[in-house]
Amino acid sequence: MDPVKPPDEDPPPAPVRPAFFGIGALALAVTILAGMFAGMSAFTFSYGEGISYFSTDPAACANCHVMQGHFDSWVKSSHHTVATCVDCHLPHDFTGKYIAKADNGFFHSWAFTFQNFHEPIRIKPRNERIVQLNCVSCHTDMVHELLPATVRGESVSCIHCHAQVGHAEWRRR
Amino acid sequence: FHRKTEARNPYVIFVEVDEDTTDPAVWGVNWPRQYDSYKRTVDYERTRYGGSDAVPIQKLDKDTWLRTMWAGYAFSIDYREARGHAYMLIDQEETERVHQRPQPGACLHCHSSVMPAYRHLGNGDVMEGFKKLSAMPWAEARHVKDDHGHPLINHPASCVDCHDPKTMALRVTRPAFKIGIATYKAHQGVKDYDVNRDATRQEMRTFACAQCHVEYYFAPGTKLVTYPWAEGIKVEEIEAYYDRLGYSDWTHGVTGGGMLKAQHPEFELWSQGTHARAGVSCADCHMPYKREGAMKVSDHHVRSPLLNIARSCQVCHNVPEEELLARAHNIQDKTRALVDRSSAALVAAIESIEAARKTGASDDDLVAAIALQRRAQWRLDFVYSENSVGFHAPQESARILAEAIDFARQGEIAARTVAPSLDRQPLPPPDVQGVTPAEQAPPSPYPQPR
Amino acid sequence: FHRKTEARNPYVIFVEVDEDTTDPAVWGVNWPRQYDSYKRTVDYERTRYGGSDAVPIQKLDKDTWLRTMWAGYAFSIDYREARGHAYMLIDQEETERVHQRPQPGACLHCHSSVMPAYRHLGNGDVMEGFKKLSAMPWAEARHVKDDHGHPLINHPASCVDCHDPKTMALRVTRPAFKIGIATYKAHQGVKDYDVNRDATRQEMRTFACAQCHVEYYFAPGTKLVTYPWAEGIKVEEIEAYYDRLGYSDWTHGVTGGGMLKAQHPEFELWSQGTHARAGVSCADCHMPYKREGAMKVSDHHVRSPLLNIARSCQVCHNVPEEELLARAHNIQDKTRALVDRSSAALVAAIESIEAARKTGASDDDLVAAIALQRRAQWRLDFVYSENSVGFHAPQESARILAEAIDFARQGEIAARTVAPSLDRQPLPPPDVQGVTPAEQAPPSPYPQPR
Ligand code: HEC
Ligand code: HEC
Ligand code: HEC
Ligand code: HEC
Ligand code: HEC
Ligand code: HEC
Ligand code: HEC
Ligand code: HEC
Ligand code: HEC
Ligand code: HEC
Ligand code: HEC
Ligand code: HEC
Ligand code: HEC
Ligand code: HEC
Ligand SMILES: [Ca+2]
Ligand SMILES: [Ca+2]
Repeated sequence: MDPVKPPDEDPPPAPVRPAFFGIGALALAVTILAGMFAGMSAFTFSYGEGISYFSTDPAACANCHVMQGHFDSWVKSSHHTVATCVDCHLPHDFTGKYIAKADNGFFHSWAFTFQNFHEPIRIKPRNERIVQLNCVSCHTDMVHELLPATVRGESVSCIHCHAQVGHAEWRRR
Repeated sequence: FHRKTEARNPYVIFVEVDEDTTDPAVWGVNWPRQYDSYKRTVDYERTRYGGSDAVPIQKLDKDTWLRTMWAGYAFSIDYREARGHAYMLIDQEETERVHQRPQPGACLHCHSSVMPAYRHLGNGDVMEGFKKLSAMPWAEARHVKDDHGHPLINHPASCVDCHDPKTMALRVTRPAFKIGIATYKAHQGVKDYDVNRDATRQEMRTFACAQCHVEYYFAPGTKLVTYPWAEGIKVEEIEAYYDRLGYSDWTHGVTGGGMLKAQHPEFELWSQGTHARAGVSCADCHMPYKREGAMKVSDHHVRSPLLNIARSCQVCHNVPEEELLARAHNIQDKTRALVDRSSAALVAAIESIEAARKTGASDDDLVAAIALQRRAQWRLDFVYSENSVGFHAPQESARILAEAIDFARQGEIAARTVAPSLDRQPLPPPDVQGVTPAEQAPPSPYPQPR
Repeated sequence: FHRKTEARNPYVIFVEVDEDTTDPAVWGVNWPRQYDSYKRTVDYERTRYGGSDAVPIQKLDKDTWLRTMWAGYAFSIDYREARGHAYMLIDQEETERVHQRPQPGACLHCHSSVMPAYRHLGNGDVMEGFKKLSAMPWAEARHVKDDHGHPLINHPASCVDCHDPKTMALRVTRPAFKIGIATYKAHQGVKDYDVNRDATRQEMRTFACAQCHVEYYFAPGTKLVTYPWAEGIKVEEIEAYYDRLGYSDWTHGVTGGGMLKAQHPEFELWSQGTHARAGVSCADCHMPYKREGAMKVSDHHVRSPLLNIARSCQVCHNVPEEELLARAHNIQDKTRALVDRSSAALVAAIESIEAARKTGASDDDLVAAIALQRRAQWRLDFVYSENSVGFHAPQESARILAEAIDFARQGEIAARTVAPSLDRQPLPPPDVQGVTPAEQAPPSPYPQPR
């Protein structure tokens, strides 16, 4: 085992590829949304009040019982008065937000319907990057000096140390 | 959609700094917060096993068996507790190891802001200069001057040794580390590793320290500072490397065996622990962030994390400070008890070899016993000279000491087998070879420790 | 905060269960989920060092030095890998230790749903019945009957042994544990400790297992199952307790020394580890919650957590499964290497004592050597007989083995000092005292392991 492996085997945040990624994801999202409302996951999406994906109310996320623990731990966290689920888990810019909502809304409904997801739930690398960017976006002033000097430079991972800010007594990494 | 990779705006630069700016005060104009904490490495405060004192404790008096373990070697003259970075240059100047034994310029690699000297001697080529300075006698190297007669070595490790003056990014400057880590990576199958190009930012938060906090030896002849990692960085891998070279640091003053000296293998031991596996870096614990106004900065007051548990440990471990301290002490107490056990075993082995010799055993008869002494001594030294008293890798430290005990006791048995009539008797004070007896040595620069 | 089991998982009672309902199938009607997983303890699947096989491996064949370590004791006849709870009664019935040696009813304390038998024999008084059954010969105890001639011992540990049939709350039933833990608490200054009254729910999630997964001995004469915790539960505290009593489990078949046998000290070793400090209980790892629909139930398929890393470990450690497995293996590999090293040292000590005796050394001459054998054997046995291969407390396991090595090698030296002309020679196969030689033993109930 490499003793000095990075804590995360993920590549650093990719350099921005706005046009390609944006269109690709949008197209995907449209297809997904279409399939979703037409297909079998429509049941779950409405049962789980999938529409809650377009809400900022944290209780909406907890419509799914698998999200209950995450909700409970958020309630006990330092951030429950200052940040809701979407503040951390969805991109802060407008389009990004709705694409991610469609993306995650689809996958959560899918996973919930078929109950074939890995438990305990582990945040996916792409969603972890969203969280990281959201920490930085609220706390830029505080962490200004820690930010990379160049656009390509890596950030230190905030949750390497602050794993519990959003979910108290949460798992360590 | 847009995922902005945030980058910080350039700092406000009041004075220019460049590769030759070794004076931290100049950098301090631009980065006063970091500089202020950096200066505090002059402070002292003890912990149960670490931290530091106003006057560095003489370890040879605290652990008298060290004189037997290192008999015949410079370390048996003077070996003290380390203290803050501010003292690294002066402490090297003042040690009896430098006063009483000839030392090479190689020593300066880790005790000073040495890069301008390397560049100067190598006419711009760091490797060249590194070779030249390493081979010089210490006193000459310490006072090497530029073309205008200005001394080139003036400061302990300073900003420029860890930071790129253009971007402030972390970097590695020490040639021995660059070569060492590339050799180690090559051993793992990674070709052509360039640490400043290939390491992640989190890795750099360890490598910046591993430039110096590692085991080393001076290559025979050239005196080039070398990190013995060509076969790996575990204790037995380093030993295998030395064995293959046929290398010894010194000839033991009592038994005449060729021995290995371990020095501060913090990086190597850390690498075998759970924290390393979890990606926790040296800087995470030894340079925790601290809040200064609306800003947070890395605490450049590098020191024992046990003096700052709230910031060093509690961000990750959501438990009370006393409990974290108790966990650390629990680990250290156990390690220390095993160090005591190992040293008793090693001293018994050395005494037995000496006694066997007195009953007429020849060098040939004692080959096996002495080989076992070497194994035991290397392992005990590795844990003892590592400065966390086992904390950086608790199970690994205990494992290494268990092996030390086994080899030492087997050495004792081997000596007794050669000289069967041997009874265990107290050995007369070791007849230390090649080291000035204490009473003839010049007074130490420090007052006698309590 | 306090979550009520009942509140979380409301259940409907279809059949009444009471203190005499030892048949888990009856409980299973009310709690089918728990019962389904409980039944799965018949399954087998190996891990690198644990888990279980269709046919329990004969450890004496895998680690042949065990026969020397335990020479003269029942464990040198038959000692196998443990397996799931479903087998606990049958495995006790089938072991050669019971077939070839007389054993008391005390054995049933941890291998069966025994409480009704205790109550019956004691006319309602558990302590009385516990005393009576413990002292009976095993075969008689195993088949003790109620007034209607129905056998009272019919099942392995079952629901009623851990749960209060009225409330389903966790509880401790085993008298030896109740007394043992109260004695230990008294030693710590806590008077009059009643585990079912005073323990927290989180503690109960450990104590339910510590009823059985602990070191024990049978009090001489009465055969009462006793947990030796009056001076603490660390390895040297238990040893001190036995030393003070002058207790030995058996007389060593080769050296004639009085030795101690350690059995499954999971609770004791766990208590010295970081997980215990952090309040992580046995059930957290060995009975993790699993989600069934909207319900969370404790997985009653008690087994190696390495077969279920996602639920057993990832709930706390947010790292990939492979990495967690690697961390566990890393700990176990190191422990195992030290076990090998310790056993070599112990065998050498035993051989040397035997050889010294052959050169004419008397019992008196060998007192020191044999005392050291006892210390070494106890420590090696403690780690070896503990079933996590060091995982429950990595540093502590290594520390204990380091001591085992030191004592064993010192024992060897002591024997050689007595018989100075001793050379190390391979010992003839130990002349095992009081144990039927293997070739005369009846065939084992299991096919020969590979
Ligand atoms: C202040 C930021 C923040 C808020 C607010 C927040 N989270 Fe999280 N969440 C995180 C972080 C950080 C992680 C990753 C934790 C880790 O990997 O250790 C995470 C992880 C998760 C995960 C994946 C589980 C895991 O451990 O990887 C889920 C599911 C989740 N959050 C749901 C929610 C829900 C539902 C809410 C609102 C009730 C919420 N989060 C509010 C920061 C937040
Ligand atoms: C339809 C039920 C449902 C709802 C509503 C729901 N989730 Fe989830 N969520 C799931 C399931 C199922 C998973 C596991 C998916 C997997 O691991 O593949 C999950 C996983 C996650 C993860 C971690 C996995 C990842 O892909 O990174 C996050 C973060 C998360 N949810 C946040 C939220 C937030 C924020 C909301 C509300 C805005 C929300 N969830 C609402 C069912 C739901
Ligand atoms: C929606 C904005 C927002 C987001 C997103 C956010 N924070 Fe915060 N955070 C705040 C505010 C507001 C406070 C409290 C204000 C203060 O005291 O400075 C705070 C407080 C904190 C604190 C101090 C309190 C504590 O828990 O120790 C830390 C550390 C912190 N945030 C880290 C993070 C990290 C790490 C993330 C990403 C996982 C994050 N924040 C995401 C707004 C945010
Ligand atoms: C998880 C936290 C942690 C990490 C990571 C860590 N250390 Fe330490 N270190 C400690 C603790 C705790 C001590 C014991 C301090 C004491 O005894 O006062 C220590 C001791 C030391 C000491 C001796 C300090 C003294 O006061 O005597 C040095 C030098 C050191 N570490 C260097 C390093 C280096 C170099 C690295 C990286 C290779 C590293 N440490 C990684 C926590 C850590
Ligand atoms: C250029 C070499 C060099 C670098 C780079 C370096 N150190 Fe040191 N360090 C030393 C020397 C030399 C000393 C001993 C100073 C003395 O005792 O005079 C020392 C002392 C220390 C001490 C105090 C030891 C004690 O016993 O009190 C700690 C803690 C420490 N270093 C940690 C670190 C950490 C963490 C890093 C990286 C952030 C680091 N060092 C980088 C050379 C270095
Ligand atoms: C590979 C880097 C490195 C080299 C080369 C090196 N040192 Fe050090 N030295 C350190 C570090 C790190 C410490 C602090 C940790 C410790 O004391 O173990 C230290 C501590 C010291 C100390 C204070 C503690 C003590 O040992 O009494 C002295 C004096 C010292 N070194 C002298 C020397 C001399 C003389 C040489 C050359 C023979 C030398 N050093 C070469 C890294 C180095
Ligand atoms: C290596 C550990 C580490 C990492 C990585 C880290 N922090 Fe921190 N952070 C700390 C520590 C320690 C403090 C406490 C400083 C203090 O109390 O003086 C802190 C403090 C903070 C605070 C202020 C808390 C307060 O008291 O108001 C915020 C906000 C914060 N961090 C956000 C972040 C963000 C955002 C990131 C990622 C860019 C990050 N941190 C990365 C260790 C870390
Ligand atoms: C022994 C190595 C070392 C020395 C010497 C050193 N630094 Fe640092 N410095 C670090 C590390 C490690 C970090 C954290 C960098 C990261 O996480 O990317 C850091 C971070 C910084 C940062 C970025 C903001 C922050 O606080 O994290 C600044 C600015 C800085 N140092 C200035 C200085 C100045 C000025 C000096 C000299 C007075 C100096 N450093 C000396 C190791 C060092
Ligand atoms: C950046 C995060 C981080 C910091 C800082 C940190 N730890 Fe840890 N620590 C961990 C992780 C991760 C583990 C591995 C176990 C786990 O996954 O929880 C761990 C494990 C441990 C363990 C058990 C493993 C072992 O090696 O014995 C102890 C004890 C411990 N830490 C104490 C400390 C102390 C004391 C400090 C401060 C000097 C500290 N830690 C600083 C993250 C951290
Ligand atoms: C932090 C997790 C954890 C805790 C807490 C824990 N264990 Fe374990 N246990 C393990 C692991 C991992 C193993 C090794 C399994 C293997 O080798 O397959 C193990 C092994 C065992 C084994 C042998 C299993 C086998 O398959 O051979 C037994 C019996 C056991 N533990 C009982 C206990 C008891 C009793 C307690 C409480 C006193 C306890 N454990 C606490 C993780 C834990
Ligand atoms: C009534 C006594 C008793 C209780 C209570 C008990 N055990 Fe056991 N356990 C045993 C016995 C006896 C065996 C061996 C069965 C066999 O091999 O036939 C065993 C076997 C095991 C094994 C399998 C070992 C292997 O090598 O495969 C594990 C794991 C285990 N127990 C863990 C636990 C845990 C965790 C608890 C508490 C939740 C617990 N036990 C409660 C007596 C008990
Ligand atoms: C204090 C509780 C306790 C007592 C009393 C006890 N056992 Fe066990 N026994 C266990 C546990 C727990 C295990 C599983 C762990 C292990 O194998 O180490 C076990 C495992 C076994 C096994 C399977 C593994 C092996 O050793 O071959 C046999 C057979 C066995 N016991 C027989 C006996 C006999 C015979 C007695 C009486 C002399 C007895 N037990 C007394 C708790 C106990
Ligand atoms: C070796 C001990 C042991 C045995 C035997 C046992 N259990 Fe449990 N059981 C536990 C533990 C530990 C818990 C967790 C309790 C807690 O956290 O309070 C538990 C919890 C439960 C719960 C509460 C819900 C849950 O799943 O956490 C029920 C219901 C239950 N067990 C039923 C049974 C039934 C039915 C049987 C027999 C088929 C049985 N148990 C046998 C140890 C045991
Ligand atoms: C209920 C929570 C919990 C569970 C379940 C758990 N751990 Fe831990 N683990 C911890 C805590 C807490 C620590 C102590 C360090 C810290 O504070 O992070 C720790 C420390 C460790 C360490 C370092 C300390 C040591 O003893 O070496 C390892 C390795 C580890 N865990 C592996 C595992 C594995 C493998 C499993 C599953 C078999 C597991 N853990 C299950 C909470 C848990
Ligand atoms: Ca060396
Ligand atoms: Ca016993």
